[in-house]
Amino acid sequence: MSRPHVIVIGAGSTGAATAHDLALRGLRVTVIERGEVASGTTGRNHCLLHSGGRYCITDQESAIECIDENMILRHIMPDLLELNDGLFVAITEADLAFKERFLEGCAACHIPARDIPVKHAFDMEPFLNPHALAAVQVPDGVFEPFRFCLAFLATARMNGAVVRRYNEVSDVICSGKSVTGVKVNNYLTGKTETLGADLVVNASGPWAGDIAEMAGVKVPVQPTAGVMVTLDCRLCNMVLNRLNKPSDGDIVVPQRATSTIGTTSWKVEDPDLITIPPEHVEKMIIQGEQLLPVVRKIPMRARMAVARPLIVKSDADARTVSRTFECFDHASSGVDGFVTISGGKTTTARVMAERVVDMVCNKLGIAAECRTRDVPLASYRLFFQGGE
Amino acid sequence: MEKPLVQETMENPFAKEPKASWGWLLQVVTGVALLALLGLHFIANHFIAKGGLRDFADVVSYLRNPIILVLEVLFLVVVTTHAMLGVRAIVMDFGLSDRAEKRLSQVLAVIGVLTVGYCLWLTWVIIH
Amino acid sequence: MRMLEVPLQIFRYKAGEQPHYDMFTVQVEETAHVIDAIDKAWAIHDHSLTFRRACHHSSCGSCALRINGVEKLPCITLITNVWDGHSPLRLDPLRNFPIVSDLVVDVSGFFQRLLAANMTITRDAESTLPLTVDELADVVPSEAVELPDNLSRFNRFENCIECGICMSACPTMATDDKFLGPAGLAAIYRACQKTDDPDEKAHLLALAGGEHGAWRCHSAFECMEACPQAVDAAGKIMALRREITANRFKRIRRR
Amino acid sequence: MATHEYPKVRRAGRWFDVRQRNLGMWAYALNRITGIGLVVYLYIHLGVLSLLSRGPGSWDAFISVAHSPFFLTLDVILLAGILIHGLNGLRLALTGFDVGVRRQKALFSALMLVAVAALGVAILKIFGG
Repeated sequence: MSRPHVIVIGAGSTGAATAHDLALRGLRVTVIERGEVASGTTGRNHCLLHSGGRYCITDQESAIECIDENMILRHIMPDLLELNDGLFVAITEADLAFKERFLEGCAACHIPARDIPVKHAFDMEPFLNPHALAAVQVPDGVFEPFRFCLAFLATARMNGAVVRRYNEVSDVICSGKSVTGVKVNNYLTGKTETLGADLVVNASGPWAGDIAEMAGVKVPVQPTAGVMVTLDCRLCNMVLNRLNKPSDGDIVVPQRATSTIGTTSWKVEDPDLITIPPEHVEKMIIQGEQLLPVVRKIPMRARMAVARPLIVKSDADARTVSRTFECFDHASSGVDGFVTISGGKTTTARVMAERVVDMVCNKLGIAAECRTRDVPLASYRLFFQGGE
Repeated sequence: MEKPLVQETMENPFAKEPKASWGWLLQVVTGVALLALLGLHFIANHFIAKGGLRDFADVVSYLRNPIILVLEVLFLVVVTTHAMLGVRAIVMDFGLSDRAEKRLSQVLAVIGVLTVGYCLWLTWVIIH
Repeated sequence: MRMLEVPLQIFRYKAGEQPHYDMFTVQVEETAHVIDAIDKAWAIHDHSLTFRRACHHSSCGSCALRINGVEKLPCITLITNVWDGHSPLRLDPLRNFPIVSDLVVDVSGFFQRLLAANMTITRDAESTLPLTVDELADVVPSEAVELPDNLSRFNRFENCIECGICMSACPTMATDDKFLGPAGLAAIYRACQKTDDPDEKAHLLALAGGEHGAWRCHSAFECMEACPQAVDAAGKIMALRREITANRFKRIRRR
Repeated sequence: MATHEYPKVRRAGRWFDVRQRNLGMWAYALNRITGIGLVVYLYIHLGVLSLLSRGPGSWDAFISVAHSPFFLTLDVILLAGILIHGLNGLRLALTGFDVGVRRQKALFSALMLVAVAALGVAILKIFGG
């Protein structure tokens, strides 16, 4: 019997990691992406390699996933990370009161956290708000979302996967109650093509609902937009977080010679048509000033907004819904050969892939262990070699 | 089974060590030499051949001066080298095949030698 | 917020067809960047319009193209900075790259050069801040603080985001497919600086010392002008020449 | 995948395309044009010198023609080419060894001012006296 063929829709972090895992387990893989790699949610990213500190009080399941994956990524893509740790900084008395809970939360999620003398923090971060009252150091980092995905996809291609960029899925083909392939518009040639598959993985992030609808099923994904502002100057060596519960504009992520402040959160209907509300940009500056008072004086380099795929569990507020992910086997809704993976974060893409590929292998009756924890990724630059 | 498209060991023409090139350095050296020689040429024209080289007789007597002769021959060799290297640089900018590049160098070398040879013959004819 | 009605004149090409321009008119906010306008044209008018983008904040380097003929990153280029307010904003793919489709170019050759240089994108630096506190004092005089000497070591990504703008701006790249190009040579120079292994260094210098290496540059310095990241490829090429020459004479003397 | 790219000969036009470009590109294009021009001149010059081998008559006849305003104008163009190519060559040599890279534009402007001044003096000499 020839190896089963799996189509992955979407080349964001989830799709890329899934393609890598599938290829590593010996399956035939085709990735369909309507634009450039990481041109959706993954691309417009904070670039924060989470230590889990952000979620250690509100969402410990996510926090544990983060710290585990953080350590694995350091091993499989060491060249693609700025590893300078992060600081959670208390500015107000309320922040300071939060510190004990934060340290306990970190301990509960086995996140290495160090309460450092605030003077030491000023030494490392000369632009930090001089009124800062406390600082806790955690193993945050910075990654590069585009290259993150390219590295997974380059490795997948080396293991035989095919990546079709600029191909948009126009329909999901069903035969009886089973999905048997997809119809795509190939924008490189202007032609429509039909691709057969034994199974289709829907990894299209905030667009997951649209793809699922083509197969006649529903997924509870709520596209939730956020605004980020990038300043034309690097103002901190480490990632700076506000020592408190996650809120709007409470983080500054440095990368190369820039600093990115994020983020806000509001529900959107169409993830393709998001306009940046000017008041959100202003809010980022106001909040950013809390951590780094010079923020307002630095010219803006870019501002961006993108929808994240949050999984709706109840009618909870967008900020408090879980940042963790979920796999949906649509066989339970009567459609076989079709699974959706959504939610999560770029930091946790690998474990998301592991979980969905476990499900895929289970459905296809393949016994293959996940090896993505240990296999270092190929150079992202190889992605572009060897033709389309 | 289809073959993987991407391989780590893939042939990369840029990863092979090419032959060391001295062309640019020689171009700069001859260029600077030309600036100096051109200066000397002007001075010589002005002070040795007073009033300039007006007629044939002037040219003959000018070239019979041994210092001038050495200067002019040097000027000739350097200017030809610089010109050939310049032409080569421009053609090389087309990124030819290795074989064509080798052939180009050979052809230009022959043209250069012929040019210098012709001029030396001409000088000999004039002086005698 | 004031809205702008921007006419875009976008280069179109599909395999086997004649290249041409298409016109799109899009409505964007006054504060929008060029990438937002392209995004709108794609989302509202034509999903078959292919273009590259990922990060929208000049870190991925994928969206590079030519705006009215000049290489830019549309994600950090404000429309109001490049648009005269009435004539169409012309968008072309990068020069000196084979065009795959519309604004998408084939970057495989570019990345082949970077693979040869084998420069990692992370590096060590004393402090990763681009400004010292003293320099920032010019921007914000009242808030000058003293920079401590005991800064720990931090790492950061290389400035080069591998966008290909320098290759598009370089006139020599226009015809010489064998040229290592500004980004390739700059990467070799950085890799040289980062390695402690003399054999690796000799190999890198040899890679750049051929006909189509550092010597192919004819000092137009367009790479330096166009680079959105202040990589200074031209400066690195010149430094590389000095290094190669010094290394050669050192070897000759040793013989 | 079929990609689109113009043939190399057509792309060579980009060597001289200074639209929207900076001063360094002017230097690049000018250096190339004057370089090609000077090589052409070199061979024309050698061709003319061959007259010398035919004895004084033909040479002196040529010299009298060479003093016509038309030929003197050609001389001025030649001198301009030499000055631009030579002085820009100085810039190439300096920046090529990592000297003054950051001031290459100022360097070019200064050297071209020298070229213009020298050309002015030469024109006065050639046509004035």
